[in-house]
Amino acid sequence: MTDFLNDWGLILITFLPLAGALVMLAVPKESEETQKTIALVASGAAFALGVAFLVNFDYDSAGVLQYVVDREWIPIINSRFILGIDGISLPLLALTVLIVPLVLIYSWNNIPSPGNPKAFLSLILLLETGMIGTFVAQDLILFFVFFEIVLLPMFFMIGVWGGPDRKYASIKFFLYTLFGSALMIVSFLALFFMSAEQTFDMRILQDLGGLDIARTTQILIFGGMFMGFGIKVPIFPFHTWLPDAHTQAPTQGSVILAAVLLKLGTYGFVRIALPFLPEGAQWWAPIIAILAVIGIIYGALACLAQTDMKRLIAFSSVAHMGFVMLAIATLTDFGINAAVFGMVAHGLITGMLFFVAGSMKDRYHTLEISRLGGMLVSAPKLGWILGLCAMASLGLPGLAGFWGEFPAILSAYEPAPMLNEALFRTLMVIAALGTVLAAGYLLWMYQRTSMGTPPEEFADDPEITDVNTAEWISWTPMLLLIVVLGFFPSLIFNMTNPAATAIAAAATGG
Amino acid sequence: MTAQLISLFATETFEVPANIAFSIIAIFMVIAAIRVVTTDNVVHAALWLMVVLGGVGLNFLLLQAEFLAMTQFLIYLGAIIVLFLFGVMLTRAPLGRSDNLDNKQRPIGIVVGLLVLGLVSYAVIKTFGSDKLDFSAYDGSQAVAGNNRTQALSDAIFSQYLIPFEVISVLLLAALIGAIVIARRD
Amino acid sequence: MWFLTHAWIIPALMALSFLLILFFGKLMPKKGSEIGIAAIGIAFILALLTAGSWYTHNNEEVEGHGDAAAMADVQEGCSNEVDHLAAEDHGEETEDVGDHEGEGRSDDGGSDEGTDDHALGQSDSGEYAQSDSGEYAQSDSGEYAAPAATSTAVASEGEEEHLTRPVVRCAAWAEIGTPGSSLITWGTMVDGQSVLMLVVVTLISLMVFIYSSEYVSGDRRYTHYFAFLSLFSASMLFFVLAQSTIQMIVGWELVGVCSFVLIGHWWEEKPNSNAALKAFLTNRVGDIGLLIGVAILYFAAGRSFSILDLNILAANGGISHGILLVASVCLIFAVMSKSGQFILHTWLPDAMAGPTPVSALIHAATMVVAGIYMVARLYPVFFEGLSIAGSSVNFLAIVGAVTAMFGALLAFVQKDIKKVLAYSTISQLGFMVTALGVGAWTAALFHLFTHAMFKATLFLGAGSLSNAAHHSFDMVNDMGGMRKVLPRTFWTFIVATAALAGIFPLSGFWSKDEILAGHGSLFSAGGNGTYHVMLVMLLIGAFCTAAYMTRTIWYAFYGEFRGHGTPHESGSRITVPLIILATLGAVVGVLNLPEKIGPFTFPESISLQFEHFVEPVGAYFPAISHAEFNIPLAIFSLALALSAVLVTYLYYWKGAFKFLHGLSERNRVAGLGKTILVNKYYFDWLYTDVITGFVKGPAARATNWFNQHVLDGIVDGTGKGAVVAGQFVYENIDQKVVDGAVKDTAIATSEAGGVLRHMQTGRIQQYAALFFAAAALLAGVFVVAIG
Amino acid sequence: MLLNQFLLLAAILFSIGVYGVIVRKNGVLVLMSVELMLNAVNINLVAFSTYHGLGGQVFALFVIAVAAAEVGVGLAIVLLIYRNRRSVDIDQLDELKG
Repeated sequence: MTDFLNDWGLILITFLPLAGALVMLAVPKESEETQKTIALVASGAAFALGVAFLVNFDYDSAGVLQYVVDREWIPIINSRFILGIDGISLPLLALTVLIVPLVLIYSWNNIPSPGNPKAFLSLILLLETGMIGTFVAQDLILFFVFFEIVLLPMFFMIGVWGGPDRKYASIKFFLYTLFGSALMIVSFLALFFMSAEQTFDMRILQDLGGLDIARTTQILIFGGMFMGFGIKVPIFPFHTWLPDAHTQAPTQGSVILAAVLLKLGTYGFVRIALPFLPEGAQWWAPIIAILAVIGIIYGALACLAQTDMKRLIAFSSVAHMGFVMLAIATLTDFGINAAVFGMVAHGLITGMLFFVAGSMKDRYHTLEISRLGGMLVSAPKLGWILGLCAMASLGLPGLAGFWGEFPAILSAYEPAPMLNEALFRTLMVIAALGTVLAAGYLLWMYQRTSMGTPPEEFADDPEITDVNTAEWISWTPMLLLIVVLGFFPSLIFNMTNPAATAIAAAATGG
Repeated sequence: MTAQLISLFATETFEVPANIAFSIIAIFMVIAAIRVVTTDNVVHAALWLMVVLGGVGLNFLLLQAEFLAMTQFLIYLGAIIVLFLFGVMLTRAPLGRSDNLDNKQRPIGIVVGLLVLGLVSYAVIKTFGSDKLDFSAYDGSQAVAGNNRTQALSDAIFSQYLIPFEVISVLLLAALIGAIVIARRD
Repeated sequence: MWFLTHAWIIPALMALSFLLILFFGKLMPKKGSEIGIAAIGIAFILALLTAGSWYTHNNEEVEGHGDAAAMADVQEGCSNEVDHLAAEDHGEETEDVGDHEGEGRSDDGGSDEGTDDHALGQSDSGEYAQSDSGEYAQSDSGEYAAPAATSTAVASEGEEEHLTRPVVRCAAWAEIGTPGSSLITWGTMVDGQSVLMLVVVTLISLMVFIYSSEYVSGDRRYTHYFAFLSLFSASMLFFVLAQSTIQMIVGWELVGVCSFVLIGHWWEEKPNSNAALKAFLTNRVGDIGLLIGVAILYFAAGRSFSILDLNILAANGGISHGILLVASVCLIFAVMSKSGQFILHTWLPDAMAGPTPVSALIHAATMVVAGIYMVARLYPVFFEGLSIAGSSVNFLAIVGAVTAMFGALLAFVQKDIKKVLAYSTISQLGFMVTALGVGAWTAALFHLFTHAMFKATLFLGAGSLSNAAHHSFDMVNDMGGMRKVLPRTFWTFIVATAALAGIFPLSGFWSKDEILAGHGSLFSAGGNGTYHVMLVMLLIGAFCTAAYMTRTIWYAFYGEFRGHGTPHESGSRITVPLIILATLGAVVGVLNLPEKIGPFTFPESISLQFEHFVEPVGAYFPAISHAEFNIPLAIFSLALALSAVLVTYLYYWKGAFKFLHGLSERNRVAGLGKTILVNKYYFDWLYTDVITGFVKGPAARATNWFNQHVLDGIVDGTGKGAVVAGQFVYENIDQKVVDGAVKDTAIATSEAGGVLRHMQTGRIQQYAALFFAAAALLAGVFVVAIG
Repeated sequence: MLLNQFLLLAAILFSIGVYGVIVRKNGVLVLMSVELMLNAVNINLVAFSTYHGLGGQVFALFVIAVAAAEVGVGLAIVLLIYRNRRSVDIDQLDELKG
């Protein structure tokens, strides 16, 4: 088993979904059941492999890459086909292979208009390959390729299966992120040419740690990456694509977008920007931290002004990713641990919130908060699930959100030695204020949608039913994880800690 | 005969006559080429083209590529020109003079043509300056092919360049079928 | 001992009960309430057994001496400081006693155990470097030596001081950073304080569970109600057993969310859900203080969340005074919100929108004392940070005293019986906070203990009243004359009221008096400072307490019945808990009888049992000075309470005096003759019109107005302002400026495309021309560049 | 003989070919201009082959073959255009206009 995983595991888990998508192309469009089964089997197999990785992973040496695959790829630019996972990649990989099958189960009876499951499901599988690939790639060019693969399916998912404003939203999403990618690839090339080794191998680059790159150059290169990753995160003020994309995307798209796609940006910071360019990171860290905290407060204030539930949840992502970025900007082991935990927690929680919002949209045909109400009466279980997710999202201890938020705040009290302590402590206090606002908007939303009595237009609506089987199957694992991670955070911290310590050491060593 | 010819070409004494021959051929070719693109008679254009192609063949001879020269004469002068003439006939092109063979882009064409010419000339002159022709590369092949360049060429085609050759064959076949399919009257 | 090391079973049991009720409750014959009652019953028995085994443990003779021996029951890895102590102790055993100069000469011979304390006190950095990591020795070895010296000094005073031996068990929760640098643990820290809370929480919970099974029967969310009651108990127990501050945060917020759910139990009505939101959000504001305070302490203690670490370091000067001050002020903000202290108390009266048993359990007896408990738990931080000893004013004491006084004033103007009790709770919590603020640690916890009993009785009694009065809590309009129809409720209410007012010899008297005595040397010796201002404020508070409770009794139980229908006594599941709690509220005062009252001395076996049981002695607790029982003060406060009752009694019951006044007007001689008698009624007039009138009129109304308009207004205004600001930011900055920039870029691109599309003519030859020209130009650039 | 004289001749032929391609309207004439360009290339290939061995000649041969194919297909297309439109004027073919 270990040998098999060593040799083939990562290649299989990356390309199984793609293979599934190809098989689906060969099956005629009409046999929808077969299509769905193939998609589920492919992503299920990836999930099984993910579980095998979780079981076989050597947690004691989570700081070093494991299951490394290293093949020749594009020799002319010295780019190799390198895959590998460590403690930072593994939780995100696991999150991805978990979310996608759940989304597929949710889609079983729930293909958004205008239908065509064949195209829809194969796009999701293509997306999965892109996401997994990004998390396991250990070569910059390979990373970039996977990073960009993700864009296309998401563009089509929003543009074809989205809401009324889908064209605007999808184009905005595509252009905005592509703009960032352009700067990012320039930075990658600069890194290639500037470093002594002339390599894209991330292992070597991490070992080098920007040793041979001048400080000003590092700052410039980091700036390019900051745009590329920062837009994806998104950091204030580059977030405006997010609410539109989320609001217009179909439920499945929103869930994947919130759960995994946003993490590509933060993952990039942790995996690439920080350790490769320590001095650049140190120069940029205060700026990132300030923007992150602005994002926290700003996102929360914006949430308070929203009238559409999905848009509110989207803005809350801005605030939550602000906590993650603040933690990253401290450049400490504590902060990076918190950031990775925050990514996983945010993926689960906001993913769930979007699931629930999607299901509400199916039932109420609107997400206008002022029109909703009394969901605890008409669909009590859905209402309780929304309540649990809202509580988790506002960082309630005992649920997963807390372990992303509190350590993030904590880490800002004592940032890396070369950073300005007073600044970060001020930011810590402001960020803590953000938790109050978070409670405010989430509970405000919850009170207006779920408490009270149902408004007249929905009072006897037969379409408003409680949670159905497919929803239960796809939601239960996420809900369980939200609770379990809340009480056993070491499940994640055990994986991330050695790797995060190594990255923090690299980011502050230069 | 061939051996004599080669030895003749190989000598330094051949330089001057060869240069004179080249000059004459070149002048003819340029004039003919200009006529190809300026004449207002389609059939004449085809005939001027024959002159150019022939000149190219002669140039090949000057460059000691006799097999290519023969090929040039046979295929271009023989086959392709005939094909063109057939094309002219089949499209009922006016056999005499006609006024509207050119469009309104003549100034642009002249500018672009001169631009390309100037650029290439500049690059070529700057790069190769007054490099003499040097047939030593041929000599390397001669050792294998017993002083026979045609044989060497065929050896090269069927050994080192076999795969491109096969691909070209397939291309020709495809072109053949394609031409039939396109031109066939259903 | 088994119970002390396995205390985690108690919260786990309640959590299990929560899950069982949640998933299977609806299938059970009694809709899940039986699971809850059974679970809390077992938990209560376990808590009692734990208390018993703590009593034994606490009285055991200890092998060995000093702090290291006292900490022998602390599991390794739960506290860095204790581990250091143990290592130190162990190291000493193999070290020559005389070798204190750090020469490093080691002797494998016998150790002299008798000098361990001494050695600990005098150990210098050289020795530390030997037994500990270098970092530790560098940071605080010098300061560290001081505290141990304190305990040595105590021990050497002659009588052998009995050190408290907390039982700590923990498990790793998460590890962050390089191995060993920061371990986040969760576990149980069992000592007198947590055992006390275990008993209080399980006892009140048990009573409330039983009471609720009748009180909310027929409710449509009966099952959910019991599920969340169970979850609340679990969270509260989790909180009180907390071994690390981060575990405290978890428990703290979990009880908050249970409070949210239960206040909003009838969320169909908007006011209820508003109240729930207000409670949660106000608490969230205070939580900022908690989060920041914990963060500061975490780093100050060298990356440790362990409560023992924090306490040992704070008590021994291992953390600088400035940091402790900042941390304690932050934490006091958390106390303000959770324990309803001025200025964050406004949520508590509103929280009465929840079911009455919930108010009794959460908003009177247990959750709201979490703040008190937290301060008591981390007492060295506050004691050192606020310099409680030897001063006459500090932030904690001011907050408590102001709350105690103004909270009590507010209770006068309430018509709703539950709101009276709510303000009363605020005021009493203020007493506890003040007690902690002036250094009367045991008094605070003792008052917490007694208050839980009688205040729960009062709330449950109010519930019983409203059961009779058609679910109304309006005592002015819907009650009256209830003493005849609800005798059991009436008598328990009277007893609890007397206890609350501090009437001798009920429990409230003892606990309140201990607090008052703790304020320092106004009448006698003892105490930690001279907190005279606070003492006066508390006395005013105590006076008002007695008065408003008497008023409440008048409205609820006397006069004519003003409601409609026929009121009836509640069933036994309501009255039995009432009787049990009232009895306890009456008698638990004897648990902490003073050593001597004037000439009379209580035997040691019955005096100060509570203090001995609860208050820690040792390195993890500051050396506080205990006040003695203060006879003049006790008599004064008792007189004050009785006079308050009297004044109120005269005002309400004796309104008939007015016709006598009229009589004297008709008869001038009689009137003149009565003048001297009337003098007696000058007091009456003074009390009734001036003092009581002023207190219950303008002062209370002004306070109420201030409360409702200014304080509440700020909260509301902040919320509204945030929405307006959000709207403004969203509309003007986000949509126009930030998003506008993006849109303009797109428009510019589109315009450029509109211009460029004319180039696409479809004519191949133009393309060819363009292509060649462009290629030539580009190649030209290339050539020139290379050339 | 200089290398450059061949290269310059080729350059002149090529430029003339470019001119023809841009200016000529008749499809057949455009194809002829293309032939001019191809032959210019051939001269280059052969001239350079004196330096680098026979590869240049081989490719010149291939170019001849490809040119034959191209002319065949090209004329067929022109024929088809003629059949559909009764004209071989290329500048009337602007269906690709955007």
